[in-house]
Amino acid sequence: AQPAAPTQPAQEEKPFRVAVVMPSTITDLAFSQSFFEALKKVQEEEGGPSKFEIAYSEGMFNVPDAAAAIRDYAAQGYDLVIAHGSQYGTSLSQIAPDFPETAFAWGTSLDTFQAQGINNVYAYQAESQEGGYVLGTIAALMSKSGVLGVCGPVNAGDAKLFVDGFVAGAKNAKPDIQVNVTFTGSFSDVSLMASAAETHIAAGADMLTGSSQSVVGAIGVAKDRGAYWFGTQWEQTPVGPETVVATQVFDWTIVIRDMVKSARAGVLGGKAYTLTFKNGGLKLVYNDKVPVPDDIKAKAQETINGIMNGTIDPLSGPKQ
Amino acid sequence: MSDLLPTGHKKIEEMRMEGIVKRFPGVLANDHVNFDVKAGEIHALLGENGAGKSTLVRQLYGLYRPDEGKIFINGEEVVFHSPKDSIAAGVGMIHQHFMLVPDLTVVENVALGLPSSRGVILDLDRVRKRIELLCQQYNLKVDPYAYIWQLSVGEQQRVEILKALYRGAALLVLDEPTAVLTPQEVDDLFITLRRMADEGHALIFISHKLHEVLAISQRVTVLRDGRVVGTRPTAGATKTELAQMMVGRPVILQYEKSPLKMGDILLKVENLVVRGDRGTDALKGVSLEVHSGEILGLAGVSGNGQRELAEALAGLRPVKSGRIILNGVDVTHASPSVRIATGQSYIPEERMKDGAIKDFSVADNFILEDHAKPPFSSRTFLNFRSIRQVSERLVQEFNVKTPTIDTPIKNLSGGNIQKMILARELSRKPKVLIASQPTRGVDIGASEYIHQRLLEQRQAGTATLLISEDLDEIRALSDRIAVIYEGEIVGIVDGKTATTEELGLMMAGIREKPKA
Amino acid sequence: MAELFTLPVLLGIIYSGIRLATPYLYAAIGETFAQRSGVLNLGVDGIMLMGAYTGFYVAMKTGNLFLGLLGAATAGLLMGLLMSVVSVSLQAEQGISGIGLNLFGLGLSTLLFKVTLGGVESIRGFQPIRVPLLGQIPYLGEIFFNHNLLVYGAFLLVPLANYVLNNTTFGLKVRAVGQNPQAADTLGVNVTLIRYTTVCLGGILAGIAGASLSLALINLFQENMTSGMGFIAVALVYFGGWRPWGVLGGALLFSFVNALQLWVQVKGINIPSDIAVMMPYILTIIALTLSGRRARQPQALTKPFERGEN
Amino acid sequence: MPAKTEYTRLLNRTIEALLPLLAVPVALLIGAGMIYALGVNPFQAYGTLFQGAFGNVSGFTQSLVKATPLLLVGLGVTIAFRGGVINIGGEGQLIVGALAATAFSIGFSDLPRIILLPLTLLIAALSGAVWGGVPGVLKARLGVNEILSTVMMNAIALQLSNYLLRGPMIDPAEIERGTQIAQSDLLPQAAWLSRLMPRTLLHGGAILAVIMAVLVYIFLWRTTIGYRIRAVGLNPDAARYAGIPVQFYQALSLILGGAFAGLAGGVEVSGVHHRMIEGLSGGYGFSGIVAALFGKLHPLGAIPASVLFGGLLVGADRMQRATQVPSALITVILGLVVLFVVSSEIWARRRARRRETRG
Ligand SMILES: Nc1ncnc2c1ncn2[C@@H]1O[C@H](COP(=O)(O)OP(=O)(O)OP(=O)(O)O)[C@@H](O)[C@H]1O
Ligand SMILES: Nc1ncnc2c1ncn2[C@@H]1O[C@H](COP(=O)(O)OP(=O)(O)OP(=O)(O)O)[C@@H](O)[C@H]1O
Ligand SMILES: [Mg+2]
Ligand SMILES: [Mg+2]
Repeated sequence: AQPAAPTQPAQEEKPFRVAVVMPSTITDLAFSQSFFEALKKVQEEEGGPSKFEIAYSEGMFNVPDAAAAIRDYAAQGYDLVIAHGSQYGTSLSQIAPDFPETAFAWGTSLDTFQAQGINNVYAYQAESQEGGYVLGTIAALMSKSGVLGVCGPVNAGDAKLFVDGFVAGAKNAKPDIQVNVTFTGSFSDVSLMASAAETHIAAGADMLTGSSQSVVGAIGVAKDRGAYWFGTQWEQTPVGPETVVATQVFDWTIVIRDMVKSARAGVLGGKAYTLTFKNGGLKLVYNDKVPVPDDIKAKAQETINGIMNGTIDPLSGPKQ
Repeated sequence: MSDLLPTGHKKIEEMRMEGIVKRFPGVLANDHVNFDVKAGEIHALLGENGAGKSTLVRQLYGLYRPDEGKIFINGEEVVFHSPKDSIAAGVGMIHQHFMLVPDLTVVENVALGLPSSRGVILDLDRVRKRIELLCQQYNLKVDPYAYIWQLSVGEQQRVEILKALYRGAALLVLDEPTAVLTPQEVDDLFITLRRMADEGHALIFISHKLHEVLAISQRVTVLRDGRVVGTRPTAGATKTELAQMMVGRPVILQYEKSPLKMGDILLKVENLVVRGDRGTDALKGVSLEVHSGEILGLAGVSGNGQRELAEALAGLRPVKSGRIILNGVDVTHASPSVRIATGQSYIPEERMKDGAIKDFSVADNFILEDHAKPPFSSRTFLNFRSIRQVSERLVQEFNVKTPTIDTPIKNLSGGNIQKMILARELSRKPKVLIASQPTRGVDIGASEYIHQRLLEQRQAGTATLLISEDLDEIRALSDRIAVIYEGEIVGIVDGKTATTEELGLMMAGIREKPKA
Repeated sequence: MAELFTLPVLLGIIYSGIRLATPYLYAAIGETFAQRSGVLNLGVDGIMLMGAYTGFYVAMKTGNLFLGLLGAATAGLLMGLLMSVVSVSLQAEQGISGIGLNLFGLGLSTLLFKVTLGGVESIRGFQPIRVPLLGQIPYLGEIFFNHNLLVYGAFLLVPLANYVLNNTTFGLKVRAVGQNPQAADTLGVNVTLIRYTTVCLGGILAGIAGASLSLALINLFQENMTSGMGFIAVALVYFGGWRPWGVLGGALLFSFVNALQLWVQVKGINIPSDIAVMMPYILTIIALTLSGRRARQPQALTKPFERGEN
Repeated sequence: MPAKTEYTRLLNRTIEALLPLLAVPVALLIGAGMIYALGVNPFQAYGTLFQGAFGNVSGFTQSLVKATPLLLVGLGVTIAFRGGVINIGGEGQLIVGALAATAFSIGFSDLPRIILLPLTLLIAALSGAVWGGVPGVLKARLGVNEILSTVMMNAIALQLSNYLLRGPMIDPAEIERGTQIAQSDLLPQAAWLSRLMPRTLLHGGAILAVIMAVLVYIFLWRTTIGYRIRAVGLNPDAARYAGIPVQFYQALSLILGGAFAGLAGGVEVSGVHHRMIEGLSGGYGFSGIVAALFGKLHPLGAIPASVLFGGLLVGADRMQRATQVPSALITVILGLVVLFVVSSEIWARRRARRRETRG
């Protein structure tokens, strides 16, 4: 390993070096992939690997290993070390003070540890409930059976926000809609997620959604059984080209761009970012292959607008 | 005379082993052994534990490859890579330890490994028919559909013989076939063996019991330390002479017994009812009393409840009803440790299974029961100094042949393991000793030694229950002899006056004649 | 609670229970053969993953599901062969070699997935086939006779395995080798060959179990998509007392309870989802305590065989 | 003279213990082929592996940090194996131990350090013992196979942890902030194990683990209870005959096995994370089995074995970071290492047998 690079004011010819540690893989069609793709996009903008270097460690579901990786990247003089998983927070709060010259980032959370006197950590989070609310609206309007199924991984964090938003959106669009919610207790149990989807379909659901990398199992089932799917985090269309109706896609580029800019300017942390429809971090992407009636699309856009101008609270509904 | 056996297979006119050398790490198990057997002949093989008998015949069965030497069958050299080859050449073997699968039926055990008439699908009915035919031809009795675990030892052995006959064994090796049999079963076996010989089979018979060798064989070869001491016709040979050839020194075959000094009743069994493995009552109300200074022999055909009695006494098998009073204490439902603490010692029938831990050293095995007592420990911590001291002393005192006391006992011979167990049990100065088949499979020298020690213990006032299927042993040692049959005591007779005939009748279930 | 005891829910539970039991059945029946011959193969999960990946990849590239199945079986066979070499020939501690095999299978399937496919894609897997006549029976037809080929295969495997174990020469050898390999050896049975065969057969079936996920139940491959199903399959063998019918009972019980807990959640019954997810495991333990000492395990299970030892 | 035989015995044993480790390079060689196929220079890759594991202070301390729970779990596995039971439940026992340690120390945060810290670790061990005790008692009383029940107990512990960390035990700050991250509050400082070296995670648990290994050695080979556990493990029939209550000692070995895994969980929260988090175990329950085996199921052998195995894990992660090969490759190589090491045991065993028969 190289010795920690003495941090001079950023020199032009030196590449900016980013390292990211992720719990799942960069091909998970969800949480990790969304972030990695954004990094690559920024890399392109910055002029390729020679100008903007990316290192990553994927599949770090073991927190101590992730902590080691974070520490290691910092020691190797990476300019920005990103801990892309809420479970890494504690480790990060212990590592960051040891490397005051390095910028760190923690997702998804809004805590930059400034309260603990730490100034070199950014935090970022997606307001998943926003897209959840919109997708819930669309699903409720499209549903013929009047039953929706939500395949949750664990009832916490990003998944919880999304699920709560989805339920709220559906209920507001159609008060008599029935939304069944299940959790598998795991982010990675593809098979159990598939069974959950089966159960939802057997219980009458014709529109399904869910979060985490394990939903691919559910999409496979939905596709097989002719149900529709609403995705979140990353485009899941390849798994169900005629099944996925629409997806809330996370676009982290705005966050990454600003962190890079800020780090270059010597502000190594203390900022908390969110992805919202308003700042363009959240995008609603339709799948062309699945026709969505125009009136529903219009209603969706209206909902997005409402969320953006604050008249709709994605966790409860329109404000009076 | 035809060259076919009644089974329809070809005879082996002559089998010859020439210059067989087999080395194991550090041991020359067979040292240029020459050995032969002819059709219609029973050739006995004698020798102490570890003399190399099993090793020799295992090479004949393809289990080991000889380092040097050749094997000829009908004058042609044969090379056996595995039992498959030797079975194909007409060799069969009854192993020292039975090679049966307990959870399979007799038919399945026989059919195992044979091609089926129906291709890949078993045809057990056909196998059963042939088994029944063989049973008739060779005077064997066995239920083809019984599971092996349901069978007595004698029946299991018949299955072993059936297996060999079924495969057309023209030459049958029997490695200590009688070690586990009762006199009646031995008689039955001998009838079968003689019939086989008459019909043209060649037989190799290994035993530690000289009278058996004298009774059954035409020739006898004695091995010592892997070498042939001599081969001679059985006719004209005597026990004393053979024993001396084996051991290399004169051996006592009759014991001097001190006069009986019978004391208090130390072990009292009242109306004991115990369930056996097969779910039925193996003991149906057994009552016995053993006095201090007395050896009570328990004779019987194997499988009549001896094992269950021994296990119930040791606390290894629950008692359904009745009582066991040990040294005045009711231990009917007590754990083994309570009985041990009350002064009972037990020499188990299956020494490797119950009596010893084969991966433990000799020293560790010595403290199996008393490790939590002084001097071996201060209850919590083991005291290695005294463990070593006591072990060294016992090894010396009981003549256990072992390189060191740290040697794992799996490297000891059966006789020496038995001596180790004896040393452990007797050194505890037991009030009551249950000795179950104490010399089974043990050679003459070691048997003699064990018998002497049991008599010394009697002298010292121990109440001994000697459970044995070896009538000679029972008669030589016991003061009184109880005979067990189907879980009941048929009678108790005086050890000095009992005759083999009388005991034999009782063992067959015929009650003693009411004495005048 | 009452909402659970309606006809549609019960039918739904049975239907998904049957589907869910499929991968467990293949894997556990295969493992039954291995264990009956005395080999504990704890690496089933890793083999399933290799089967799932290979089956998916082949089916995807060739467009032929049956070739995919064949590929899965082949991958399983190779993994079984590796396990045989390690645990039969080299006499390695079986529990540990199983853990090694799991790591190997997990890693290799993920690596190959990354290198060859890159990302998750799905295919059209085996479709349900309604059995003529039987499939028309009201209710029953739907839940029992409207499944894909691999589901039928798994259930037909049970009586077949039972027959092979109990009525063929091979089955007899397997049982003997698992109980007393020395005895089998002295009768000329090739203990090593039998164990290789059963472990490889177990591997093939575990491979197919994996394919039943990637080609029939879920129709895609994702890394570690079995998430420990192989361990449950091994557990089911113990549960079933080393008998195919018992394994079937165990697999159905586990799957039904799993289906039930999902229904509990779907029906919004107020139990924390984490506790609901626990249910199948707790129930399996309870069922085990009730069935306790019923069956005796193969005497030679986990014990390597070497000639001349007794 | 006895000194000399003692010495040669030790030498022989050491050789036999090290023999299987020769298999590691063979496994790495195959891994090298794969690394090469992925377009990375294997020499450089392995260079970083060893450098990363043992080549500098930060790497080496990380290896030790990793070795600590491996050693503790491995000790539990060793005791269980010696008692003739197989404990695959380390994962669940560790989680439960960590949960209990967290709940206890937060609940009794007023206690002084000298009482709180030891008590926290003791509670961890006790609750691990309970988690191991359930399969133990089920085996002893009802003959339930422990491989099976420990696997089930792992799944239950995981869900229990999910439930507690999202509900009753969640850090109140997480609710306040609305982030809802599944983790507990911080342990009171008095319940933290001291850090041994600044800027590293090396903590007092490492020393504790080594002390435990020595204690387990003494326990197994010098005490009467240890003797019984070994007797029961080697031959339950003979042990029963000798008056040792076999089922009690089988249950006890699982209970003790659970206690050590539970302690590992306590040490992880108290030494590394200072709170209970999701994914705390990350497979230590299984890796601990491998470490125990590397150590030849001997408590003292487990010390170097876990350092080595821990180093391998740390170094392999480093190598992944340095070369950016997919992490799955690391899993493949680890799998191969385990397979090769267990396979090569046979040579050591044969050598030992040859030596023993020679007397
Ligand atoms: N598999 C083996 N490995 C190493 N040494 C062996 C092996 N089998 C036998 N031996 C050695 O060979 C010698 C002969 O043993 P063998 O079993 O032939 O004796 P035996 O005459 O059959 O004794 P017994 O009367 O006790 O049955 C013994 O000293 C033993 O140590
Ligand atoms: N695998 C082996 N390794 C080393 N020595 C062995 C082995 N197998 C047998 N022996 C040795 O061979 C000799 C005879 O073994 P055998 O199995 O014939 O037992 P035995 O002494 O006849 O006892 P028993 O007949 O009561 O079982 C013993 O000295 C034993 O130590
Ligand atoms: Mg012998
Ligand atoms: Mg013998």
